Amino acid sequence: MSENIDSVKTYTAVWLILLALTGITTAVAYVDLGAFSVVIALLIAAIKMLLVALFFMHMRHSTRLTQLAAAGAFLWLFIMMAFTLADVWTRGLVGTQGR
Amino acid sequence: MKLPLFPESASNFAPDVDHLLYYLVGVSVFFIVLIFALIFYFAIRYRRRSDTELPKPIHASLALEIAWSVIPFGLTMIMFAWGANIFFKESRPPENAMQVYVVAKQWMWKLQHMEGQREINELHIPVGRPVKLVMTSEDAIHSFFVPAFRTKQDVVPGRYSTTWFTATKPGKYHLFCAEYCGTKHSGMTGWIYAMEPQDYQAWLSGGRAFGSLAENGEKLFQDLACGNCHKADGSGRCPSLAGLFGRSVQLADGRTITADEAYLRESILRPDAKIVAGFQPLMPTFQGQVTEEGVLELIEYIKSLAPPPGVGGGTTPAEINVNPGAATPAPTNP
Amino acid sequence: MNTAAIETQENYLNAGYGLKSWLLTKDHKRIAILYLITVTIFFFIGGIFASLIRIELLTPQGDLVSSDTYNKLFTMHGITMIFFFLIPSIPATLGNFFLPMMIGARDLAFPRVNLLSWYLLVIGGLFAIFAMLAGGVDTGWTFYTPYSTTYSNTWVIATALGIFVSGFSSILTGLNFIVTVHRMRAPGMTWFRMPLFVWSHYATALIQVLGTPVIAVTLVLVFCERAFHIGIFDPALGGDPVLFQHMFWFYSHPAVYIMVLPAMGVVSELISVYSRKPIFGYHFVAFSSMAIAVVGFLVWGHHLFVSTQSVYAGLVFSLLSYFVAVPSAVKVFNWTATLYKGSISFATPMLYAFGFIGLFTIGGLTGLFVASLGFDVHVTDTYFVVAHFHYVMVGGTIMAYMGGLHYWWPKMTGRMYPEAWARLSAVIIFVGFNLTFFPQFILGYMGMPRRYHFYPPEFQVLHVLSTAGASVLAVGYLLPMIYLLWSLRYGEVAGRNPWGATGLEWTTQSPPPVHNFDEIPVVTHEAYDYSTVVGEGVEVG
Amino acid sequence: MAEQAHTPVETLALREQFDTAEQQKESSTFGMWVFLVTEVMFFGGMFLAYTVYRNTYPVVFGMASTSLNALIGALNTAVLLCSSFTMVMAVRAAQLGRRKVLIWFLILTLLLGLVFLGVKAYEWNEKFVEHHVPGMHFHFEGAAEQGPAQLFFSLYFAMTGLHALHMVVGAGILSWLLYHALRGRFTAEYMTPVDIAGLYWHFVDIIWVFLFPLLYLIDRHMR
Repeated sequence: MSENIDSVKTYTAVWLILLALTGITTAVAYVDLGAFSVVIALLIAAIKMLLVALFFMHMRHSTRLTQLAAAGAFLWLFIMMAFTLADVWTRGLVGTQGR
Repeated sequence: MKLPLFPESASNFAPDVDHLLYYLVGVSVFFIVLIFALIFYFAIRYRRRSDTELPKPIHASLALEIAWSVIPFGLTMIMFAWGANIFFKESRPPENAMQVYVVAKQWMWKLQHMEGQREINELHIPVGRPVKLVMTSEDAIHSFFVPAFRTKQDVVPGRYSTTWFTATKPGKYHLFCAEYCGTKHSGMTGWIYAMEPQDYQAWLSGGRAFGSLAENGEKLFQDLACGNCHKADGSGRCPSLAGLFGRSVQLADGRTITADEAYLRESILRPDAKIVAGFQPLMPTFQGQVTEEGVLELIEYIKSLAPPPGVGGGTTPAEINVNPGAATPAPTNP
Repeated sequence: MNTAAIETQENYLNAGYGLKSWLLTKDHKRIAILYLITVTIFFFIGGIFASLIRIELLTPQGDLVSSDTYNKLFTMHGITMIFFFLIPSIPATLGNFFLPMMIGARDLAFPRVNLLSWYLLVIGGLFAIFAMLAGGVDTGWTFYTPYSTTYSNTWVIATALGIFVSGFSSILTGLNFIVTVHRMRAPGMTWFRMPLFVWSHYATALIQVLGTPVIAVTLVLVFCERAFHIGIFDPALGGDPVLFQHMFWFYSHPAVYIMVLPAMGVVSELISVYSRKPIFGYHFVAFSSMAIAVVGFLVWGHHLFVSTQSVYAGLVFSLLSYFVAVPSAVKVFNWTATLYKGSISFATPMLYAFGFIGLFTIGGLTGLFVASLGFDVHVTDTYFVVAHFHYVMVGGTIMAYMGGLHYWWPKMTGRMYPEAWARLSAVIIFVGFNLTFFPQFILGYMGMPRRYHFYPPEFQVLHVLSTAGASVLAVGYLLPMIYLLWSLRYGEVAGRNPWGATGLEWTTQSPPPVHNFDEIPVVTHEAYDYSTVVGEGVEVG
Repeated sequence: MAEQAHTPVETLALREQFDTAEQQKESSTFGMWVFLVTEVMFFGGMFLAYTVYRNTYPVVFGMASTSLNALIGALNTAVLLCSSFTMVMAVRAAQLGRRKVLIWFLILTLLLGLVFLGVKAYEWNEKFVEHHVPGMHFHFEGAAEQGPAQLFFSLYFAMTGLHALHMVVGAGILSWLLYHALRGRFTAEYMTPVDIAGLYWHFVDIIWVFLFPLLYLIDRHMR
């Protein structure tokens, strides 16, 4: 499996980027971006997640199956959130309370 | 002993649901008979005659697979649309419906008429007139279920839920709690008395009157000294409540909401949830000081307050910042 | 093939006799037997609760037990049957035993994890039994808040812990199955040569892995709220009890498919073997399992139509619920078509398979009733729903479980069961089941709410019918207990392949050796190719 | 069973249900990933509750969130990311069969994990002092609306608590690895336990990467 071993340089670069992104997300939180604050925060978190998964968890080198499993987890999380919020966000829209 | 096998049909919804039942049963019986008959026929016709018998495999036919996927799917879409149609009807009470408040608690139903009649585990209603129930619970979740009317609605603590029906046949019908709520869940039952309109009028006038809901609410309003701040002319530290109900209200955080029962209830129990633009969050909470019934009386009183003189019905009073352009739908319940 | 002396052959049963050789075993077959014993115990515990419920409901007054006791009875009946019997039943016993054998593996991918998951079920079960003995729990198996968190005075925490722990048993079983199917197939065992039993267990495992963690975390939150009085779902603090219902049913609706998909897998095997034909539309049946597993996750809100869920969400959930009907219908039609021009045997397992198709058809079709918004408003939380899900779970899952147990009994034990007694009890179960649960459809439409201890007298006649059916059903479940145990000693010696079946599990001796196969088989045929085992020149038995 | 012919190194670690070391390694790694899928759904339930309540009570959630110390949160995030880095370096050392390097990076990872837990304990203690622990004595000065504020802190404790529990389990696994690494059990051919422990550790890190902005950074700019 030696072909899958990344260099120390790669790992260090990823590590430094991760630290930088932590700094950025903290700093950006103090800037008024309205509704975009959440979007930016989650976007940075997602980038960090991808960096950790792709490099530290070797997902770049793993099988399609493993990648599919990881994608499946997030698809299911999305399903759970989307359908529950579909209820929460449309309550009362017909103009009747509790409907 | 009498053996009834079908519930009485006594509301505007009952025939709708029954007709849907006939369709569902018809489709089901067709498929059940088909499957059972095929299994019986094949099993006997092709029974094993020798131990070394080896039938030829038969390969699937795409046309057949598509046919028996699509045709049943079409039949189920009718079920969906039909059921959805009834459900929409059940979700939209007519404007002219007579309103009754329901407070459920372990293990009784408390019902209050606008005119002030209070009932426990009994509800008298006139035939032929839509009745809208606005319900809440003081403890666990309950469910208001009248089989003869084919209606059911959960009654959830912390929010209002609504259901409605028009009784079509005078009589005495079961009221059940259908959501399990503890020890005496099966005892949380009652009766709905559907009466001819003239009988209902007689019952109303003959019954014990406690004063109308709005009158009781006014008394409560004075007892709690709400008027010290909520002055009718708008000179108090808090917004005037005159003509508030049904109007849109501009909030401090920029949202605009419609003042419905849920908003009024929330503002009494959790006053800081939604602050009216231009006012300070001064009001103390009345959680624990006012019962759910008291809240309903206060709401009725607020509803009865006419807009202040000089301001046309439903137009903008000075105290409350109304943004007519940004009328958004009612907020989600907490 | 030597069918005479099974005692002298080395097999998984005589590989060791001490208690330790069982309790520390890593052999999937022994673990399956441990599961079999465990779930049978839970089945009879749940059955006792069921009997008491039915006896109580003979009279409308509620005069046998108090209301508190009755509420505990139906709660503990539901919890025992669902979490400790139905969910582990087929996957953890028949699946554990035969899934590795069917794909030609020596064991599951993680045998120690497999043993761990049995221990988790036992520990979870002990928590639940402790709660029952200490005074019981009365929330209903659904644990709806705020009743379960604030108002119930019973052993909610111990029970929730029990379900939490046993949930990890289910997760680990599913994880093991997924990895095993992906990584442990024998040479030549391609995906489309796998028996449908394996397909349906694979689909089940996906649900176990994706759904079960959500009920686990939901119960953790209920636990926190009850133990520390912090608000998560508490309406007094602005919490949302309907959010609990979403999280609960996100798992608990797919859980229905954890119970019924393996049953469908069993029935696919039975129908094929006893009509000696490949399953008609193999690919459609295989994919329908996957479709049910996926679409089954999109419909949970149909349990919430009257819960103050929004009308629009209800609309979407109702529509999607009908999408599950299609793959279910595809299965039923394909099974029926398999019989056409087959060679149909009336062995006991086939009787159970017929029973399954019939009862599952009724259960599935009444599912269409309750998925319809306007109709569900009337029948939800009534006996109509009770009848519906018993048709699916008892009429479906338990019928298939009994069928599978008889079908594989010779392989598991090396002995045949007594055929006449077995057919008799299959018929008794079918009759008793229908008598018990069909009247409940009528009761439900008439408006009899579920979980009622006492009820208006006009419902009594139907309740009496139902109780009468339950007594017949009880006899039907007790009989196999007796004759299956009897057969362990006195049953006819079975031989490798008494049914002329094609699965790899039938190519090895009965009972199988410790590592299943003397050498790992190489698969060269499609599934259900009966020309390899039956007909001229092929030795049977 | 050992009947099959294997190279001596493989026989040491190859379990009887597998044919090759390759098959065993792939199975273990894939098994870990499937387990992480269940973990996503496990935390997902709480993320769902958080999303629904934050959507319902945006203002109070913003106020309650601001009372957390964002600087400590950010530093702790950095600590955890550093531990992820040392963990991946440990895995790399194992892949290359460098025992000493492996041991040192495992020790570093463990230490960083313990630092994270220590800081977390300090933060929780602060909450006790400030009466921000949900329950009888809960009081949040900022908002008169105590209910939803308490919801925020209930979720805060549930989420960070379960995350910390995962860290404790992770620390246990690291100690186990360390014990076996010291005994020289891992080689370049057999290092699957280090590999899958790494997957777990990184996953716990990822959960925190989402918890940090969602719990600490809401509406900072408003106050």
